Amino acid sequence: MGMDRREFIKSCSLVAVMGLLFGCRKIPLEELAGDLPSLKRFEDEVKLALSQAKKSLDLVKIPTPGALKIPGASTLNRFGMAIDLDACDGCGKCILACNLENNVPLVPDEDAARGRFMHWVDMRGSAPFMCAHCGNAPCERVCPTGAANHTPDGLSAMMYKRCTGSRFCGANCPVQARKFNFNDAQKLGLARQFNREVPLRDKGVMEKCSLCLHRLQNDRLDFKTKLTVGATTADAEWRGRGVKTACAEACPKNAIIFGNWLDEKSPLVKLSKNRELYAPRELADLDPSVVFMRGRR
Amino acid sequence: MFKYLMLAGLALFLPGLYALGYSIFEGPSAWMVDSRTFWGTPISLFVFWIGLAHAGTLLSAIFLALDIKLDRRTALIAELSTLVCLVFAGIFPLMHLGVVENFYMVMPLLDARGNFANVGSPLVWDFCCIAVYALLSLVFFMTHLKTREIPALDKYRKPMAWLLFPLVLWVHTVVSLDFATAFVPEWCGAFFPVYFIAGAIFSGLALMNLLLCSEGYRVRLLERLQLIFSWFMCAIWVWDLMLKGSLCTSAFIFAGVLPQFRMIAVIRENKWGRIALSLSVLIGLFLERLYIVSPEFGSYAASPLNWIDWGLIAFSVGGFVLLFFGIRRYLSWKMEGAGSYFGEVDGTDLADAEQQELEKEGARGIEKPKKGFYIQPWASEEYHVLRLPLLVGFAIALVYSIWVLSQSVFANVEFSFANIVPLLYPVIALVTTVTLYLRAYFVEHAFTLHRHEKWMAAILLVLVAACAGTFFAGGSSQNSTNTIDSQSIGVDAPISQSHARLLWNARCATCHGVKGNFNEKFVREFYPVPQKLDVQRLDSLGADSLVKVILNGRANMNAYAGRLTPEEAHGLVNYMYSLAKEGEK
Amino acid sequence: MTALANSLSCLIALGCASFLWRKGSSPYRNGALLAGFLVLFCLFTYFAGDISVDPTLEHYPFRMLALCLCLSTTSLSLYRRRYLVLAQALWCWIELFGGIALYYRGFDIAWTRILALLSMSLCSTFLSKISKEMEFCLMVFWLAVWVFF
Amino acid sequence: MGEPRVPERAVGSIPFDHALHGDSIGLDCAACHTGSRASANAFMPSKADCMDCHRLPLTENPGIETLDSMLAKADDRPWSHKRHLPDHVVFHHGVHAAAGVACADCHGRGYMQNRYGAELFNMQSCLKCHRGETFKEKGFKPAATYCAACHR
Repeated sequence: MGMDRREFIKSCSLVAVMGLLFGCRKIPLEELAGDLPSLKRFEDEVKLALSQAKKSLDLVKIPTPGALKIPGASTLNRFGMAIDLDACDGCGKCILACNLENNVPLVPDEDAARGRFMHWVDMRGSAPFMCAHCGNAPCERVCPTGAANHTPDGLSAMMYKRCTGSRFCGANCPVQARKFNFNDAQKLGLARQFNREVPLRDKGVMEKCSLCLHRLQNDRLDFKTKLTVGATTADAEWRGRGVKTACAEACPKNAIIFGNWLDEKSPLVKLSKNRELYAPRELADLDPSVVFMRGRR
Repeated sequence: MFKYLMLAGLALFLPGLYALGYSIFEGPSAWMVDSRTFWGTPISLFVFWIGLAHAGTLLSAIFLALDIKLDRRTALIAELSTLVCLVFAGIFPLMHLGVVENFYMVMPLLDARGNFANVGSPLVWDFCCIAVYALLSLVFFMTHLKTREIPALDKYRKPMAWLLFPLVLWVHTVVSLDFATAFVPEWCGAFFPVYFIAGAIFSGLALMNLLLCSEGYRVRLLERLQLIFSWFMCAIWVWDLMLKGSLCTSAFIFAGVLPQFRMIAVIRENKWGRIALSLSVLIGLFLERLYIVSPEFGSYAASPLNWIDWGLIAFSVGGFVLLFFGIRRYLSWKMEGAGSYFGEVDGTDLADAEQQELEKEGARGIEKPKKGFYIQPWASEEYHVLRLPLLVGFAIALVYSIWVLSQSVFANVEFSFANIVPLLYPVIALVTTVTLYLRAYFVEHAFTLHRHEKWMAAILLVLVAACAGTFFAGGSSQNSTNTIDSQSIGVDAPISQSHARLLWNARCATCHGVKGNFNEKFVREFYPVPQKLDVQRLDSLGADSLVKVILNGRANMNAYAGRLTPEEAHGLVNYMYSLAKEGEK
Repeated sequence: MTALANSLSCLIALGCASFLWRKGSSPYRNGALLAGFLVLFCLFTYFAGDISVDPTLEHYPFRMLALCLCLSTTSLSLYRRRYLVLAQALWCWIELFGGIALYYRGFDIAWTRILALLSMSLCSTFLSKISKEMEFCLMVFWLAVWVFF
Repeated sequence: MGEPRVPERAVGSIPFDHALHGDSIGLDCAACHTGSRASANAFMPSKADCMDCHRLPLTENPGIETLDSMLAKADDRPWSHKRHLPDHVVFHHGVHAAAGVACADCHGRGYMQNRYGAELFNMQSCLKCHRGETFKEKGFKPAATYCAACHR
C-alpha cells in the first residue's frame, strides 16, 4: 500500500467530520411530551394576524378561467374559487377554519411579531387571500425536485416529502402565497392534528393552500368506487360536485365559492356568471384559478 | 507568514464552523432570511464563492486557450484557488436547504420510484454545472500538476482548456439564471448572464491579485484587467440603475470607485496598496451579492445580519485561508520554479519580460504569430485530440436529452427545449473529458497511475457507485401512527343507491347473497336459511318494519343498530326492493 | 422599440466598432472604450425604447455591444478567425440565455436569430483567409440578423 | 412500509384463523373487513361483526368453548391494526376493488398461513401497476400517476 498511516487517518477523519456535519440534523431531541396547543391559541393567533393585515390588493380584471393549457390537463375539471368582495366583511373565520382543517401550525412569538405566520389564508386588503393555483404556475417551474406540481384538474399541489426546502418556489411566487416551515412545530408543541385526513408537515418544507386537496381526493375515490357498483346518477365522470373547501364552508356570508370552472352546474360557474372577475395584478397573466369577484357585469 | 495566515484562518474558521453546525441543526430560521425571497447570506456567499472560483479557470484555461501566456506558478495558484472556492461554493447551497438530506432529489437521474428532478429548474442546472465544473477543474489542475513528471500530459491541457472555457462561463450564466428566470422584480434582467459573468471575473481577478500579493510577486496584466473590469461593472450598474431605479451604493463605492485608485502610482506600486485595492473589490462584490439575493434586507432591521450570518462568512473566509494555504504549502515543491513569463517580483515592466520570453521562444524555433499567419480550419492540434471525445460527448448529450424529455414525470408539464438547454453543455463536457482521459490512459498510454492511485480510483468509483445506488433507492417514509380498527358508524343522511349496494355487499351479502338469493355455501351448512327476497314479501312487511329488523334484529338476524344508521338501513331496504324486482325479471 | 430605432442602433454599433482595436492601442483604451460604448448603448436603449413596458429590452445594450464586437473583429490583424467566432458566440450566448431568462417570464425565444448566429459562427470556422469581400459579407449578414430576425 | 410485519393485536385478543374463515367457509374478505370493497380503509371486524355469525352455538367444533369465553371477555373492538402507510399516502381499498383488483392481487395468499401483512408494499409496486407494467394479463386500466392522485 502506498498510502501511509497519516494519509489514512486524515481521510478517515475527513469522512468522520462530514458524517458529523450531515448527522447534526438527526440528533434525536427528547420528545416533547408537553400538552398540545389549545384551540384558544389558534384563535388568538388568527386575531393577531388579522390585526397585522396590511397589504392592500391591487386587482385587475381578468376573463373567466377556462380549461388548463398544460399537457394532459382534464377537459372536465378545473377547480377553483371565487371570493366575493361585495359580500366579504373580512371577519377572518375562513382563516381559522382553514387552520383547523389543514392542521396549520402556530408560529413562535418572534415570528408572529415579524408577521411570519403559517396561515394558508392571509387577509389582504380586508379579503381572504390564498394561493391562486395559477394554471401557469411560476413556483412549479422552478421547483428543482418537482415537489410543486400541477394536477390535471387544476390544483397546484405540493408534495411535502419530495420537498428539499430550497425555497425557490417561495421566491418566485409573485404574491408570496407560500409559507415555509422554519420551525419544527411538532417538536415545539405548536402543531396539533385537528384533522386526521391531513398530515402534519415536517420542518424545512414549503406549504400553501392545497384547495383542500384531501377533500377532493376522497370525493374522487368514493365517486369512482360507487360508479363501478352501478351508477344510478347521471354523472358518468367525476366533477367534484358537492365538495367544498373548509374556508368556503366556514364563511358566514357565503363570500367564498368553491367549484369547478368547467362544470356548468357548479355553484362557482353559476354565481360568477354575471360578475366582474379580478385577480392580483402580478397574477393576471398567470391564469389563476382562485379569483376575486365584485359588482355586476 | 504562513503561521500567521493559519492562525488567522483558524480564528475565523472555528467559530464559523460552530455557526455552520448550529445553522445546519437549526435550519433556515438560524440566519436572516429575506421575507420575500426566502433566501439570505448562504446564497449570497454561494454566488460570491462561485464567482471567485472563476479566477482559476478564467486565468488558466481561457488564457491558455487564447494563447495568452501565463506562467506555471500563477496558473497553478489560480487553478488551486478555483478548487478551494468551489468547496465553499458547494457547501452553502446544500446547507441552506430546508431538508438537507433530500438534496439528492435535485440530481437529474431517475430514481427507483420513477421520480425525476424537474430539469426545467435553474437549481438543477446549477447542481449539474457546478458538479461537472468541480470535477473538470480538478482534472485540469491535476493534469497541470503532473505535467512536470509526465510531459506527455501537456498535450491534454489545451483541449481541456477549450472544454473549460465555455463551461466556466456556463456555470456563472446558470447561476445568474437562478435569479433572472424568477419573478422577483429586483431579479428581472435578461442581461444577468453577462452581469454575473463580469462580476465573477472581476472578483476572480481581485482574488488572484490578492493571492499573488501573498506569494510576493505581481502580474500586471491581471491588475490592469481588474481596473478595466471595474469600469465595465460600473457600466452594467448604470444599466441596472436605469432599469430598476436602485443601486447598491456600498458596492458601487467599494468595487466601482475605490479600485480607481490604482491609477495613482504610489498605491499601485505598494504591496499593501494592492492588497487594499483587491480587498475593496472583494468586499464590494460581496455586498452586491447580498443586495441582489436579499433585496429587502435594508428595510426592516438596522443590522440585517445576525451572528450566524457573520459566522458563515467567517467560516468560508477562514476555511478558504486554511485550505488554500495548507494545500499551497503541501504542494509547493510542485508549483514553484520554472520560467515565469511576466510574474515580476520587482518593478520591471511587463512588456520587457514578455519580450524576453518571446525572444527565447523565437530562438527555440517557435514562430511568433504575425499578420497573415493562420492555421488551416479544423487543423489545430487540440482539435485533433478533442475530435472523437467531443463526438461521443455530443452523442451522449443527445441521447440524454431525449431520455429526459421522454420521462413520464413530464407528461403533465409544459416542457420545451429551452428548459433543458442549460443542462446540455455540462453533460457534453463531462462525457468528453471522461472519454478523453480514458482514451489517454487505455489507448494512448499517455500516463500511468501508481498503485496507490489505482486504489484511490477504485475506492472513488465504489463510493460514487454506492452514492448513486443510495440516491437511486431513496429513503423511506415513516409509517402512520394511526391505527385502524372496526368501521365507525356513518353519517345519518340519505344514501345513494350505489352506496347502499356497497353496504349490502359488505354487511348483508355474507348470508343474503350479493343478488339477494342467499349465499348457499355459507348459509346451508351452518345456519337457518334466510328468507328469499321477493317484492310481495317486502311489500307485506313494509319498509318501516324492515328498517326496524335491520337495526334491532329478529330471530337469526342480528341487530345492526350500532353499525348502521337508520338512513343507511332505509337505503338498504330500498336496495332490497330493487334486488327483488331484478330477481323477478 | 421601433424598427427605425432598431436599425439606428446597429449603425451606432457599426460606428463604435471602428474605434476598437486600433494598432498599438493599449488595453486601457480598449477597455475604457468598451465600457463607454456600453454606457452609450444603455442610454440609447433607455431613450429609444420604453424599458418599463418591454422586458425584451433588458439585454438590448448588451446585444448591441456583442454586435459591435462582432463588427470590430473584422479589423483585427491576428487570430481574426478565432475572435470572429468567439464574438459571434458571445452574441449567441447573450441572445440564448437572455432569451431563456425571458422565456421563464412568458416571452418567446428568438430561435431564428440564435440559429442564424450559431450556424454562422460554425460556418466561419471554415474560413481560411478572410478577404475584404468576405468581411463585407459577414458584416452585411450580422446587420441583416440584427435588423430582420 | 418495507419490512414484513405481523399484525399488532390488542392484549388478550382472540386468535383468528384466516384459512378457516376464508376458503373453507367461503366468506368474502369484505364480510369482516367491511371497508375492503367500499372505503379507503379495509377495517377490522368489531366484536359485533364476529357475533353476527358466532351468536349461534356451533357445538361441533371442539375449540368452541374457548372461543365463546374469549368472545365474552373481548373488548368491543378486539382488533386494531397499525396503518401500513405513511400519513401522506392515500390508498383507497374501494376504488381498487371497484377497478377489478382482487384482494389477493396485492395481499397475496399469505392469509392462508395467517401471515397476512408480510407483503412488501412500496411506491415502486404501486407505480408499476398504475403505469400498467405489472398485472398485464389482468387487463387493468392504466391509473393516474400524477403525484397528487395518491399523495397529500
